[in-house]
Amino acid sequence: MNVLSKNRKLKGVSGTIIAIIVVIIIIVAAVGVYLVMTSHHPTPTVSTTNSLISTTSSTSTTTTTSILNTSNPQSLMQLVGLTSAPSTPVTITVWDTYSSSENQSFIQTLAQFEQEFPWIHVKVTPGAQVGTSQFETAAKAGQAPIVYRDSSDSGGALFAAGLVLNLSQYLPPSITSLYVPTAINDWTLNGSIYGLPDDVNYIVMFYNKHFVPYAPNTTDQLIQIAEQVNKTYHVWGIAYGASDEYGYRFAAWFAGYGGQIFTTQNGQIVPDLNSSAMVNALNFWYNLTYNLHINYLAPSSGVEGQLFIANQTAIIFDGPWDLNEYLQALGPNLGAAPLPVVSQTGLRAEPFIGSTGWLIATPQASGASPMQIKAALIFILYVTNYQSDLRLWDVAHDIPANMQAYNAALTELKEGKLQPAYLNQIMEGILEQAQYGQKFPNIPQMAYYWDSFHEYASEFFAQKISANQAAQGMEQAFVQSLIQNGLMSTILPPPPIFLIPYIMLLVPVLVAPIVKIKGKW
Amino acid sequence: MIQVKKHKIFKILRLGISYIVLIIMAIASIFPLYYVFMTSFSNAPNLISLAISDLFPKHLYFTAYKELLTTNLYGGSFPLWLRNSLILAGSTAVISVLLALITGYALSRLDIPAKKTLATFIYIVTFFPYTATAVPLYLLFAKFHLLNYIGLILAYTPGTSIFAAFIAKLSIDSIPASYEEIAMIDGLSRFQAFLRIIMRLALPVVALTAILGFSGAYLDFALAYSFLLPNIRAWTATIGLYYMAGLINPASAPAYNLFAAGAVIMGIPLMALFIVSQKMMTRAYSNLAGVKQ
Amino acid sequence: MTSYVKLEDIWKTFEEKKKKTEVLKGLNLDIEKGEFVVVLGPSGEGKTTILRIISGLLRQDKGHVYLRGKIVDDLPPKDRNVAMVPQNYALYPFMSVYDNIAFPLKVQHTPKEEIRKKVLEVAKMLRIDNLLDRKPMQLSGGQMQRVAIARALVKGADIILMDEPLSNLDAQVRVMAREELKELHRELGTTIIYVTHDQTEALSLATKVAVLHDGVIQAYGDPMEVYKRPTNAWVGSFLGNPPMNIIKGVVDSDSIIVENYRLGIPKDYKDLVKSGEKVLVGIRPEDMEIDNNGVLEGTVQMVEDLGAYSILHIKINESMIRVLEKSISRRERGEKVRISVDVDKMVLFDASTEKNLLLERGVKKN
Amino acid sequence: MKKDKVINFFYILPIFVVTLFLFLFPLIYSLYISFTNLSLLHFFKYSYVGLANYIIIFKYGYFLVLLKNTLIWTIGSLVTMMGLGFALALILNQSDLKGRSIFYAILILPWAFPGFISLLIWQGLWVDPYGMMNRLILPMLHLPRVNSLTSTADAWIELIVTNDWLSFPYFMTVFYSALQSIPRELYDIAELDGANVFTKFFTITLPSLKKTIAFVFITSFVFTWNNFYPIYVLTGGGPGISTETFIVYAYQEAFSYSNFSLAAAWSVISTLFVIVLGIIVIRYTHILDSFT
Repeated sequence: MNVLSKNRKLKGVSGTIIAIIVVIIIIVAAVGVYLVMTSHHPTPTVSTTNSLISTTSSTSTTTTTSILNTSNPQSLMQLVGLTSAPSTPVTITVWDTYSSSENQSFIQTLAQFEQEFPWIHVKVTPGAQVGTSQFETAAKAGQAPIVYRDSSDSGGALFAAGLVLNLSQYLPPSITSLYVPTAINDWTLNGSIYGLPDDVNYIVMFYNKHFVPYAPNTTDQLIQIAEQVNKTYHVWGIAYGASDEYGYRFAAWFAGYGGQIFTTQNGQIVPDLNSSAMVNALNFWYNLTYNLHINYLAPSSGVEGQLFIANQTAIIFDGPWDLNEYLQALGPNLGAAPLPVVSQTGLRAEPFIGSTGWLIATPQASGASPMQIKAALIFILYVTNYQSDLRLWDVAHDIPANMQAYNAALTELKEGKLQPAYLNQIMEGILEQAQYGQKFPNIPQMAYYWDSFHEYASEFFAQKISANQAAQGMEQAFVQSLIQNGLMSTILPPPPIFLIPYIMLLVPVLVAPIVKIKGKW
Repeated sequence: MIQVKKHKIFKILRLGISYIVLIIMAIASIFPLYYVFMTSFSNAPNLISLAISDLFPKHLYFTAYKELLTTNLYGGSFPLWLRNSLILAGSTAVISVLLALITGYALSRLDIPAKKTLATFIYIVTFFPYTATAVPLYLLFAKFHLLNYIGLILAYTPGTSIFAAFIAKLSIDSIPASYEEIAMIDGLSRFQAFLRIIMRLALPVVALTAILGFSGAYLDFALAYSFLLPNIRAWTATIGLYYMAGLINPASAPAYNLFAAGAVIMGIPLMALFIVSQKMMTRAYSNLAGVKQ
Repeated sequence: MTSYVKLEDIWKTFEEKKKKTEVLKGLNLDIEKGEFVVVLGPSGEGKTTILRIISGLLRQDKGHVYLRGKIVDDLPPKDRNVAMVPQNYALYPFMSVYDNIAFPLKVQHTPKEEIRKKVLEVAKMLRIDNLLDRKPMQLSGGQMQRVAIARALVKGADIILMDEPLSNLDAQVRVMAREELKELHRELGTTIIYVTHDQTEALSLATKVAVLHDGVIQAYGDPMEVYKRPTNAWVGSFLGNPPMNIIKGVVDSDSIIVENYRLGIPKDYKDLVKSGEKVLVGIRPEDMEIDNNGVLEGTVQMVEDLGAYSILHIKINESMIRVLEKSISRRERGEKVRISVDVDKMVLFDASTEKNLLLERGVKKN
Repeated sequence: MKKDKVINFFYILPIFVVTLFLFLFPLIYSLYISFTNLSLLHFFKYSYVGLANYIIIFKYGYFLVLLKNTLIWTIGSLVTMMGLGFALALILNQSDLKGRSIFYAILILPWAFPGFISLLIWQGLWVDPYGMMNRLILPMLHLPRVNSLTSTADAWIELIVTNDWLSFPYFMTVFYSALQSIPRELYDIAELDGANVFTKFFTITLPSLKKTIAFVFITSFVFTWNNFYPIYVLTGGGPGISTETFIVYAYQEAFSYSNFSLAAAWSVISTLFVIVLGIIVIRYTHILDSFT
């Protein structure tokens, strides 16, 4: 019997070796085929599909004259260098990343647009996602949409990668006057504009008036109120999951302690997280959580919202996008106010003032023709003009980025026009926060801030490392990611030296199967 | 007498423990799903799992189900997407079965040069993770204009059918060759004999592959989203559900009650398929033990 | 008569994990229409392979297959219009008996009522018309065997291949099935090629028997003819139970010296052998008798009482022979007996080629 | 004779073509781009950079930490899942057990219900102190509370228990039907010789299932090794990166950093490990010999 099995084992060995050789041959052959296949650039293919159903149109409000009138079709066409509507209709593909409530307003804007520009046919794809790789992979295959709505920071990365059109080459510099400075500033990188904003978003402090008599203005007041709430109502003063954070909300406190995410060292943008500001900010929240027990370290912002709705916590930090849910739960008890001043430094906690807006993909990514680019320009100018932005504010309470719409909204609040009445005061608190905010950095380096912060902040709040170690670790991880992704130049050590220990590790793993065959396992 | 008594006690003990374990595991299986049902019957969009009071709700709301089944977004609606999902999953199941059984038949019956190397190669290649196949697959299918249902089915089938092919091989091994030979003599070609006789005799494996193929395609979100996004009427139930529940764009608080209601509706056909094929499927696996010692 | 089924110089080797086993080594077989040919041989010598080659399930390495006078090497099984009854009957468990029998006709899209008529006719003939709606699992071995045969007959194919169909039936059922088969063949007149390792089946059923050994047909002809005049020593010892005794002998003028006893030369071989020549002498146990003035003398080693007859194992000097006794034998172990031999029924084989001297040197008798 | 070989090859052709296009092409594509600098910055024009990505992995990457985590995750959940499934299969396989099909229908629920909602529910259940696990169940069993935000061990418990819940029905089904096909006579004879439950288990049940266990082990090992979804949803890599595995890291690298080449490098290394471990198990149990 053993003769048979020995020979079978030998055969077995040769079987696997043949298998490996066969696999390698196939890989080599296929790589050759692949290189041939992709030697020429992916040819862009224009996809034409049927039109979207058009819905009812609505009344258009009166237009006020300004240097650039983006509400009247004729002036819009002139802006993009068209004297009259072209004879043949033009189709543009649009990826719409509005939420279902924001879409109610977008449908009306779209209907009006198609009335005023019958020659532009808009193919809308709802349900697209903000700031993900979906747009990138589509671009790689040359099938990106011509118009895409994205957040300013991820738009910045796309622009730096050459996937997004530089609008400054197509529109006059005076275009910036149409928009709220912080918003258009968000969409500017090294002096060129790559997108037009349609709203501004940032976090504010929501509080439950039942527990909190007045909005705390400084962190000391915040602590005092939170302790008070704890004692009397036995609910959490604050619910802020600092450890689940990726640094979007924490950046406000970091700024409050005088920190800044980036600085320039001999002409190169470098991270600047390892500062006393970061250490103090981390310790501030550590103190509130572990020593004073007035902050609940929530595992996710969703849980914070649930506790706030269930009157289990007095204060949370969230954006206006969850406003409806809190209105429905708390009603008049809901209060909103800007983040407090950090008592230690006297500086205000400044949240990121981000913005979402419309950008146009480069012809290489979307295969768009020059005429389609012109139509796209008209489209994005139109959907970010006064009427559209104001409609977005009225329907979905998005904070307007269009200057005229922003002022109109402010006057509405002053005159207490919003229904129900207490909503006006809440909105005022929210809009007030717009003055105390920091620009949402839109340089490509920003993409690598989030995970670096999260890794070390979560370890710090798990009480595994000190604040100093966390700050240092964060910056080091940030620098490493930048180097890995070629955004920070440094000389890599010569490869062979430090590779040896790892190769030693790999050798036993690879040798094991052969050893096994020789001796009895 | 003592001997019999000891044996009896041991039997009672064994059965007792068995029932306790089964009951505990049964409760553990139902407990989380009970929450899904409770969330689907609430009108507030949050995910019920925190407050004990929600465990026994005072009032059941059908708002989530109503909204899910009635809203119409740009021509797309949940019933339409559910139908798309059933068609996609059904055809994926059929093609996975065909691919798995044909391969299993070839591995079991036909003598093919370097069969062992081929089988090892096919098996080992599936070790490659999804994270690495997602982008290349998208680019490949985009190049061949396959970003549609056909492409999706092609992308879903190999995973299931390669695993199922090996089980099919074992099951066909245990079927005597004379069954198909007789059919061939009676006037069927080898392929017809495979279709009408072997597929019928290897029904347990067919059932198993069908389930794996169906649920794989039915529940997928990532691949379907990247392929079907541009055409809202072609969406599958999972994409539609993620979009309606606001999970695609976290710009607004997600409507978890909608999400739970969608999951419940999607669960019904899946449960039905499981129960229908569960008996057949259990026999399929029995052939696994038939592997030659 | 032109040959109805012809196998011409068939070679077939099987390769199992790099081990080559040659099964058929240039086999030839020529079967006339309507014959009941039984291919007989020890198991594992390629009997089933022959059937699979005729049916087209297996392709021969070399040589040709002719059916009804035409070459069919390239025809797939479905176009050869043959029927087969496999050893394990292969009835589809998920179909009723009726559907099983009707399957070949359904496959050829014969109209429904014609199928019904044919199935009922065949079922009546094989007396299984009362089992038509049962499932194969509910049938006994004998019933399953008859359903398998019914399925083979319903197509009306005039060549039927049978692979040891009676082997897994118990004794009495097997005897009855054998008689039914013989009756069926007489009734239908189809050409049947029947494969078995059981000699009684071969001798009772066959109109022609083909003894297969070592990849070649050793003997082919009327069963009794082959039984009486085996082509060689192997065929002689293989056919017949208890087997023929083969003993070395030397020709001496008009007699043969066997174990230094003198036996007469059978008259058929009188002028074929030369004095002093070494030969192999084949004597069938039933051609010898215990009788006091018998020529041979030996001691009884063992007695097998089988009811109808008994077999005596007798040692004569160095060699052992078996002798048949009609009734229950009264001999005991160790008893000395004398044996008489019906010399003319003996068969002489060439010592080296083991071929029957009669066929090799004598005039061919047909 | 040759013609048959060609026809036979047509039977194996479909699976071969499918594997070539849908597994081999991505494998080669990833292998190829792991030697380039394809990322968001070098999107359309990317160049060959040799072993740079691999150097980065070994020099800067958390290679050893991720390897340790992946092994904990794979072996941790695999052993418990298969153990639980096997035990339940044994219990259900007892001939004198009543109500077997009802229990079976209930126990198969976690596998038969859409998984994406179950994970969200489990995320809620594990919230400390409000989730049901920490408020109701763990105190009831006198077990310490589990908080995946503050301790890695807790994070692993949370992940493995949830993964067990999702997958134990699959293993229960596999082993249940494998047990069914062991011929009853073996047990009857053993009983005659007076074998008690344990000897019957070790002498009959285990040996006849050895091959099944090996086949299921390899397939599930690879599936769990590549299964990043539960970790990604529940702990997002846990406190720091203490519960992050190769594939979770590669997923973040590819889909949040858009550094496709580095992600490809990580995937290639991870697959290398899996293939080596896979071949070792295949060699040891000769599982594939009986397959061909």
